[in-house]
Amino acid sequence: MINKVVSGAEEAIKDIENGHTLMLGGFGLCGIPENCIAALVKNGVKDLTCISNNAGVDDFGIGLMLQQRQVRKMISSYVGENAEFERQLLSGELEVELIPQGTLATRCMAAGYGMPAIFTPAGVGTEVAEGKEVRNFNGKDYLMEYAFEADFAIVKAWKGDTAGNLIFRSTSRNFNPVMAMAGKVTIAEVEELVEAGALDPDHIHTPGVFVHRIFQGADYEKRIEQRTVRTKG
Amino acid sequence: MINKVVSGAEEAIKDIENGHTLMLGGFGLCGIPENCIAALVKNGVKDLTCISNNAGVDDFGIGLMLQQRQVRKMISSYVGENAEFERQLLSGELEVELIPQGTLATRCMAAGYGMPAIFTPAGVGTEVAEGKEVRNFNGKDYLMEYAFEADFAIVKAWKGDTAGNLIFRSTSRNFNPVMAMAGKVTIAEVEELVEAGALDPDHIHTPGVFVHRIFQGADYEKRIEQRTVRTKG
Amino acid sequence: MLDKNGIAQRIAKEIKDGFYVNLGIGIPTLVANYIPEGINVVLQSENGLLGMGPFPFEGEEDADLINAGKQTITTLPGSSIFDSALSFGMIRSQKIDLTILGAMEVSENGDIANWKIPGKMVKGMGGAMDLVASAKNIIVAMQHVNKAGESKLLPKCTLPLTGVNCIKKIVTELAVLDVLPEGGFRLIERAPGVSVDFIRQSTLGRLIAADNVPEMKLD
Amino acid sequence: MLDKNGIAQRIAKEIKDGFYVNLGIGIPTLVANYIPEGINVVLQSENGLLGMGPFPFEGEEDADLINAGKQTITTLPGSSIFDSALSFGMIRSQKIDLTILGAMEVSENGDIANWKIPGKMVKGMGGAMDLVASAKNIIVAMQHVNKAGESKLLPKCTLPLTGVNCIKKIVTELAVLDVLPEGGFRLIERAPGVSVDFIRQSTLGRLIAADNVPEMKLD
Repeated sequence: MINKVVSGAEEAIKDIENGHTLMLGGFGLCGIPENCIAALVKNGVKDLTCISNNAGVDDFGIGLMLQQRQVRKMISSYVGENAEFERQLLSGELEVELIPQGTLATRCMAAGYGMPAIFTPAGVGTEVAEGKEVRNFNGKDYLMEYAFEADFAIVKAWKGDTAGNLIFRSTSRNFNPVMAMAGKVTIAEVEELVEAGALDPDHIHTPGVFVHRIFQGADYEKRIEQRTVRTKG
Repeated sequence: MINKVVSGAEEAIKDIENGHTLMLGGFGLCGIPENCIAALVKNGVKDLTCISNNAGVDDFGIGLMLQQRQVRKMISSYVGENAEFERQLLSGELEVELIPQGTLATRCMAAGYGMPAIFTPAGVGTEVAEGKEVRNFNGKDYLMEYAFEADFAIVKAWKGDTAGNLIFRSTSRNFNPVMAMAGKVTIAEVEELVEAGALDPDHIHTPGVFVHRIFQGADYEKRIEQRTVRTKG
Repeated sequence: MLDKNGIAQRIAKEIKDGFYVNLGIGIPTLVANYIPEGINVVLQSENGLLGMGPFPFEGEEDADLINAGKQTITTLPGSSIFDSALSFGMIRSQKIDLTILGAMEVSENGDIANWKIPGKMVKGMGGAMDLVASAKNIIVAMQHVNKAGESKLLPKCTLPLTGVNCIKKIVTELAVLDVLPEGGFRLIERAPGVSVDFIRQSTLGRLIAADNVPEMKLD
Repeated sequence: MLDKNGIAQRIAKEIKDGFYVNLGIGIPTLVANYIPEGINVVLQSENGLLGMGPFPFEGEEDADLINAGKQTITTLPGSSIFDSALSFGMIRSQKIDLTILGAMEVSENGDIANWKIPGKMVKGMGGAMDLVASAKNIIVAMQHVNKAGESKLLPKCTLPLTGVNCIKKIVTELAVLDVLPEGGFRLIERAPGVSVDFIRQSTLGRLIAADNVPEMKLD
């Protein structure tokens, strides 16, 4: 079996350079690669284009990279509540491209499936369609959207093995599997790294062939963005 | 939870009519819906178009339906060793459309993902490309291939629950999950049917929303087409 | 006139046994509280979950288990988890029977605007464009008029569109309306105590009303 | 002159540490027996498996675990199972480093024919068209001449094509040849005891050979 293990986040991200395009898994703050984000903040790489469904909050997730002004452009479906993001956007320091959530997910998937473009009805007749090819199939209009590629895809899984196979836990799966397939180099951080053979092959969500580097992360905060509860009784 | 359970194969297939298009899961004889095939043979429905990677062998799998001359057209990637198939094909009783295996799988997937067409390089410059739109992306030619739809998709899973969720075992997964997503009506037969809640949501390969009818099959033969072994020592 | 819960309650009556339903943020989320007894419904959350349950009890929150509004939630027996691409795949392939979402404006030909106000910070469309473009059945939950008293049911939307020609039914604090295939809002029901005239005054788009429009029953 | 195992053995030398490899039916399957010690390689089976192991011991066959040739097999530690769409997805996105497959004919511009003989019962292309259209690196394992003694390395294929412009390397019982980007077969190595002249006589397509073509070493 091919061994994909690296020592940690610093080694995993060490060849990410200024100007690179990164995909970062997660939905809101759920399932984000906390260790790699911390290493990127420490390492200080700049002018990044980040493809991520959201942009974190002011003091967590991609928000930490925004604070350090490491991001030149965000490609997201929803940039949420983030004062520093708003400030940089309004001042022109940050560029943002908003695209529908399903289009974002499917464009990542398309790269992993070797499909150069896909058709989706999302955005037909709206400003999202501007400059895009519209094509009618069976009486319905679709936009042609291109596959997303990234220099690096950075994902977070629950368990992984030394061969790079990944298993996600609950809705922290979200964008992680499709981004894992779309990176020229894919980095996976996992809560628990096990030996090849310890995971049931039928349970694996992302086959190791898509993952180039894997390490066991530490100190996951797993911050909750909207803590919503009901009372007993 | 929405209950998808039917009494058995006969009930599951009872509204399949002459002339319908069926998708049948399986690769070779591995992971084929044995119970539904038996019920179709018994029920005698005719003039079927069958989308299935293979056509079974003379006395098992789709071969049993061919023996009864229930199939008008096969859409497959490889029709294997099947004397009756060959006889019907040469006599003109049976029509066959051969398409690349990846194209077959991806056209099923496209239907499940609501994508009317996909692009694949498979078949460019060959007779498979005849009459198809060729499109160049980044210097490489691709064929545009349309999503497959079927009146009924019939799949076989290892475990399933009353809500229609499916888990496949080992390489018997093959075409089953993508076909399960592509049927106007999807029928799943499973080796073990459990209550909703008994399966780990993270382990489910096919979410129940795609499955319309489910039942626990009986007497699986699981015939092996190429028994290949090594000797100990 | 209905409050938010009343709108949610009225919409809940549109949900049928065996439906897979996607509920947007805001009033649509409240609909879950009014799903009739004895009706089996599965809620989808487009980040990647079918079978969404209620909020967790305090202390039982799981950071890995959230809905599309980023709220901590639970799963019900029979639930399944999948990635976001498959989630929007099932939306595009119309496996979801009903989508309920909010709107800033709806036009008489079924266009909807709900994601962007020029001059204001734009947060993004999230999954709304995918949902409205793909859903076979969409109900909009919205206020009939904005805070300035201006109608939000218009001949033509003034805000940037989320989707075109896709809305079929609207429930507001004043009325239930169908959007006709040929264009126009057909008044189906009046909220308790609200007159057809009042609804007409509150509707800038073309309103089609029969002589006897029934008052809605929330029972 | 090499036998089938010799061809497989020579091809195995092209496999590098860390490669994901797809082996076709026939001679390519034999390559697995010659993968050098100490080299970590993962075999893909396009029905939906990475990490294919050897055939099972007698009595340990599992009907649910087969390869693309429908043979009973085993899995190695670190293997993964997936559906056929994802399997061809990773083939199309070039995650598989090397594809080895057989051929009936190869042309000097890298076209390959290996699925159909007019007038004979056609069984289908299986996954071959996907593999040749997508693979970044394909090695063809084939006999240099057919049973009638006619060359299978041609200026132009006569049989229906499987793929165009895709073959970069060929290993036969006589030689190792590269297909040049500008067209033509460049002779890289001779099989033990086989002369350049003999190879030239057996090659109908344009053969480019240096003065000193080394004899291959199988060690």
